Amino acid sequence: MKKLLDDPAQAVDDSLRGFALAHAGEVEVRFDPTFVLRAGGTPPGQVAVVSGGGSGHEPLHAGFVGSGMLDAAVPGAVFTSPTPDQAAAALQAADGGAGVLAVVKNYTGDVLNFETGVELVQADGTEVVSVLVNDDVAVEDSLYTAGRRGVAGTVAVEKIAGAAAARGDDLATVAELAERVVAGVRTMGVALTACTVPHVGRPGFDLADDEVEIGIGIHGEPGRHRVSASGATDITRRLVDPVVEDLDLAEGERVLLFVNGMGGTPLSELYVVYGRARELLAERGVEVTRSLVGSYVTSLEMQGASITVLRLDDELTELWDAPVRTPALRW
Amino acid sequence: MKKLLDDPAQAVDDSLRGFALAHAGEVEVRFDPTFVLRAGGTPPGQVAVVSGGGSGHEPLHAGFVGSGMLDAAVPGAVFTSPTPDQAAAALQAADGGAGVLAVVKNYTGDVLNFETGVELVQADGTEVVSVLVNDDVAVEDSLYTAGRRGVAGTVAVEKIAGAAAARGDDLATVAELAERVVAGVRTMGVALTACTVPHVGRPGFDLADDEVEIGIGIHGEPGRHRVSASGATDITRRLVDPVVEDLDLAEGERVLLFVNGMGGTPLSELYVVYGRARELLAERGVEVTRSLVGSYVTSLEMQGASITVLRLDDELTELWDAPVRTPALRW
Amino acid sequence: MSVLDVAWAERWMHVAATDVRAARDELTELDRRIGDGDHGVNLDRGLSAVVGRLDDPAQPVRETVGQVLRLAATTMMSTVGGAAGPLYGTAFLRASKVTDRAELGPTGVVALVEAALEGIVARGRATVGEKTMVDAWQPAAEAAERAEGAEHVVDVLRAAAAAASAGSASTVPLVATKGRASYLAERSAGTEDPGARSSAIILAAAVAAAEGSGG
Amino acid sequence: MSVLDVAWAERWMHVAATDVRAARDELTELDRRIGDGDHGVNLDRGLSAVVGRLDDPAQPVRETVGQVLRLAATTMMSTVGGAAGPLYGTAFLRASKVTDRAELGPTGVVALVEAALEGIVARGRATVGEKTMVDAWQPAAEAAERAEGAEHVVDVLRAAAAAASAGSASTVPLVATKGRASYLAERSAGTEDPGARSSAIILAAAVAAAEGSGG
Ligand SMILES: Nc1ncnc2c1ncn2[C@@H]1O[C@H](COP(=O)(O)OP(=O)(O)O)[C@@H](O)[C@H]1O
Ligand SMILES: Nc1ncnc2c1ncn2[C@@H]1O[C@H](COP(=O)(O)OP(=O)(O)O)[C@@H](O)[C@H]1O
Ligand SMILES: [Mg+2]
Ligand SMILES: [Mg+2]
Ligand SMILES: [Mg+2]
Ligand SMILES: [Mg+2]
Repeated sequence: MKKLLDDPAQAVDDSLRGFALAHAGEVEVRFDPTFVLRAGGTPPGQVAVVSGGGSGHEPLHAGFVGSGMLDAAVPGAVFTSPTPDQAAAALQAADGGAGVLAVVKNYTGDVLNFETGVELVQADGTEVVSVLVNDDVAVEDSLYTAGRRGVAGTVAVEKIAGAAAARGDDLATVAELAERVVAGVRTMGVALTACTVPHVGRPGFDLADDEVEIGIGIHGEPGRHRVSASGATDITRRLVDPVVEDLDLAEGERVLLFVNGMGGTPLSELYVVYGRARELLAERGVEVTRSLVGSYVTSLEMQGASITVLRLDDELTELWDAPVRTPALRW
Repeated sequence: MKKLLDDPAQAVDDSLRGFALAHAGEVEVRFDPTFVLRAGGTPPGQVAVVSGGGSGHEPLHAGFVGSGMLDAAVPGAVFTSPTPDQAAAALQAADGGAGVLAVVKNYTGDVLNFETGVELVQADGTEVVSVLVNDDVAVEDSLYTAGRRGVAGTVAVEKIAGAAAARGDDLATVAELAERVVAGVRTMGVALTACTVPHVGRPGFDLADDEVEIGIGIHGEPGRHRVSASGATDITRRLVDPVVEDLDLAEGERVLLFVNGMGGTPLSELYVVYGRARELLAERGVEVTRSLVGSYVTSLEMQGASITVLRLDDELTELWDAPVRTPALRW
Repeated sequence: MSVLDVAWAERWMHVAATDVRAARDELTELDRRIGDGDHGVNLDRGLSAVVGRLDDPAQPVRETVGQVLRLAATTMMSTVGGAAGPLYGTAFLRASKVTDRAELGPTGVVALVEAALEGIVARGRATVGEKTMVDAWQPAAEAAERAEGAEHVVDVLRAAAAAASAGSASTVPLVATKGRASYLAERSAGTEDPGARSSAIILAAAVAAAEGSGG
Repeated sequence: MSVLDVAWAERWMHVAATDVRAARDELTELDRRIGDGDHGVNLDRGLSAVVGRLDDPAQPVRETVGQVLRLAATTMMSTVGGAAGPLYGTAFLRASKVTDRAELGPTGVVALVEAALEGIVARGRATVGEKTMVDAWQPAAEAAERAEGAEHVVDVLRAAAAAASAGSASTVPLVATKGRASYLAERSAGTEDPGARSSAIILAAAVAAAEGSGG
């Protein structure tokens, strides 16, 4: 394992310290417990949007703290949900008096820790509504799993909730919009290689040179099945088809198409996948009216990508287009 | 080799087609010969800034086409300089009547092909001034090499030249500012792994599990020496020291600090390196007043990073801060 | 000796920390196979922190078993993270509430294990057979109840620990339906559940801590 | 036969394309060691394009050797890329200017090789010993001059090709001071220069094309 790190146990803090220095105008990093706050805090009277989860998915979530998106982010150890006291501290610090929306990816760890953190601050009188993101169609939503995971679709939830908060919506409205995004967003991912958690020191799974893992999560955990490595056209179809089918997209619908890199895949390949996905959506008469291509929800240095489709309406489009100024996303 | 590509020979075009669709509002991609043009072209009467080089360094250069930076970019095959006819077509298409600045990275291939391309359009009456970027301190600038290479510092040259052009400077002034950036910018890089050119199918060099390559270029070519893999603190020092010494930075000087990822290194590690570099610069009394952290000049999926330092004055700072709206850089 | 005291509880945490450290790579490997590979590291970090606080002279002296377990609960809650953090945290918090005494006899030990199980179930909403730590704690609680009449309190612990170990082993063929391993569906079969395994290790540590005291 | 005709020139390009295709991996490996690994692929792409145009019935029929070489020059210029693209492009362009005849005798062949060398030097400003294609072309030009009085024109080509091959081999121990290999400094020694090697292959193809015609 070669990484640009010193002590693996300190890697998250070391990285956050550099992050704070590089983006001093936008964010503030607090320690003991660790969380990232928007510089200057949430504007008074504005609903705060807070998220968090294990580290190793950068820029998610800390990179989306700033104006028009997240007011605070709670980073755990690498691929490990943050603890309830971290969540509680961030929720409390972010509250601008209008309540807090907690955006939680649907992993048992994230759910349990946030749940506990929310109980703590609610006891202190902070109003919190939680929304669970569960966009990963790789997990069949049945009695037999912990439910679909929250993956790249989280970016859309955070962007749109943040925009709603910024335009002055109240907590119930922000939460309702976040739920609308959750209802309309689906993702499917593929891994070409595994990634190595610093303190583990070896890859999270073993993948042969001629295999790819379809339905990969974002925590170095194995996916649902392996297929022999094929070209971008074939792989893209294996990602787009289940997403479109799960969303039950009809001809003429408008969507956001988001091709996300897992960290180690070159941008040029993401654009190849994006181009193929556009063709597949066009074949079904689905209109791509908004796009995002880049490595926004990563699994350390894993090679791979995911495809996210969000059903758009006028309001969601307007909120997606609203100004955002964060370290990782700005327009 | 596993990549999200179809036919390697078509990969650059496939990627550009996806890129064009994803950023239809900002860029336009032309084929036969291939180049990328700012949507709507250069505003009439404004100096055009054009750059190019081998592909595989995305988002460089095409990702920087838009307002406030490049007016056109010329992508070659992967790690292969584009041809003179491509360069000529881009220079001609970008010319808004006020002449063109060609930003050329100092590689024999880029220099010879652009030189030939410039000869072609000058014969047709287009005014072109070329600036050679040669910021890589890994190459000793002596009689015994092709001269220092142009690497990540190119981003600063393109940003500042583009801002000068956007505020209405004439060609001589834009070129003078670009030369000022070239004179004040230095870079040093490290690779942890090699990368694989699609049509070659195997890594560009062989690096043991406990070695890193210091002074790496951005074309999968080996660097100047290998050292055993160590922590971020040690490696950062090996990058910062030669840069600072070559620039002869004095106490109290202000700089832009740019930590660039080679493609396969997680953002979190880049922030660790950034934090270490800040400490080293602070020790020397150098003040970091502007920062950039991210994978902007890559070598496909190579793991590694480079550190770029640019000496700033008030004018360069103002031009760095000027608005930019491109697929890869915007503020 | 038929009671377990505060010193035992503190020894328990020390032995648990040592044993989890020793089993760290094994737990990592189990979690790497059917999860995300962090269970060993997370638990090691958490139990080291517990020991650190127990050894910290600035911390108030513990006068009941419950005080030891409450310190363990809050420390694990704020240092373990992941799914196991709140699960173990809640388990020890519940256990601390039924053990606020200087000494525990057999009935007290049964109550401790039952409360821990209830905490895990309350938080995680899993039942036996879902390939989680419940598969270790539920047989442990049942075995403890059956052994409640034992002469030596350590026999209650021994029964619980043995059942936890067997329960953990029984997770090998199971297909997970809760937690991260559930994403693997059929592929989760064939590997022991890391949380069940660490539960068995922690209960075995309770026995060792009692034996060390001649209890 | 003591002249080379247009058919020879076209055959030359065909044989060169075939031989470079066959040597593609060898050139890739040389360039991978001291450059960026693209020389084989670039040249293969360029010469395939040349052959594609020569075989294209829509292209005007070539009536002089120079017309064949001009087509090769412009095609390579717009399809090879990298350092080798403009170098080979300029070489063939210069060579085309001195061969605008239907047939070449020994003097014409000498002029062709000399002009190619001049083109490479004009573009790349390298001299012998810098570990570039000049190390193949300069000895080739010198050997061609020496052989100018030969009875058979193919002997002039043979002399040039043999000298290019020896010249390319002579680059092995050299430390590069031009081109991408120069960044490696001392580490560039020990590997044959890929551009010199491809130059030797292309000149050998000229011989084979002439022999094929009995020339
Ligand atoms: N709902 C649940 N109820 C009980 N135990 C659970 C539940 N979900 C997960 N676990 C336990 O947690 C263990 C994994 O813990 P850990 O690796 O720390 O968390 P994470 O899955 O967040 O990485 C599993 O092996 C399992 O025993
Ligand atoms: N200045 C120069 N003069 C002559 N030949 C050169 C010069 N620079 C490079 N070359 C030749 O070009 C070859 C490399 O070509 P190629 O791999 O296509 O270009 P690049 O270095 O751009 O990848 C070298 O092996 C060398 O023979
Ligand atoms: Mg985890
Ligand atoms: Mg090249
Ligand atoms: Mg785990
Ligand atoms: Mg090359």
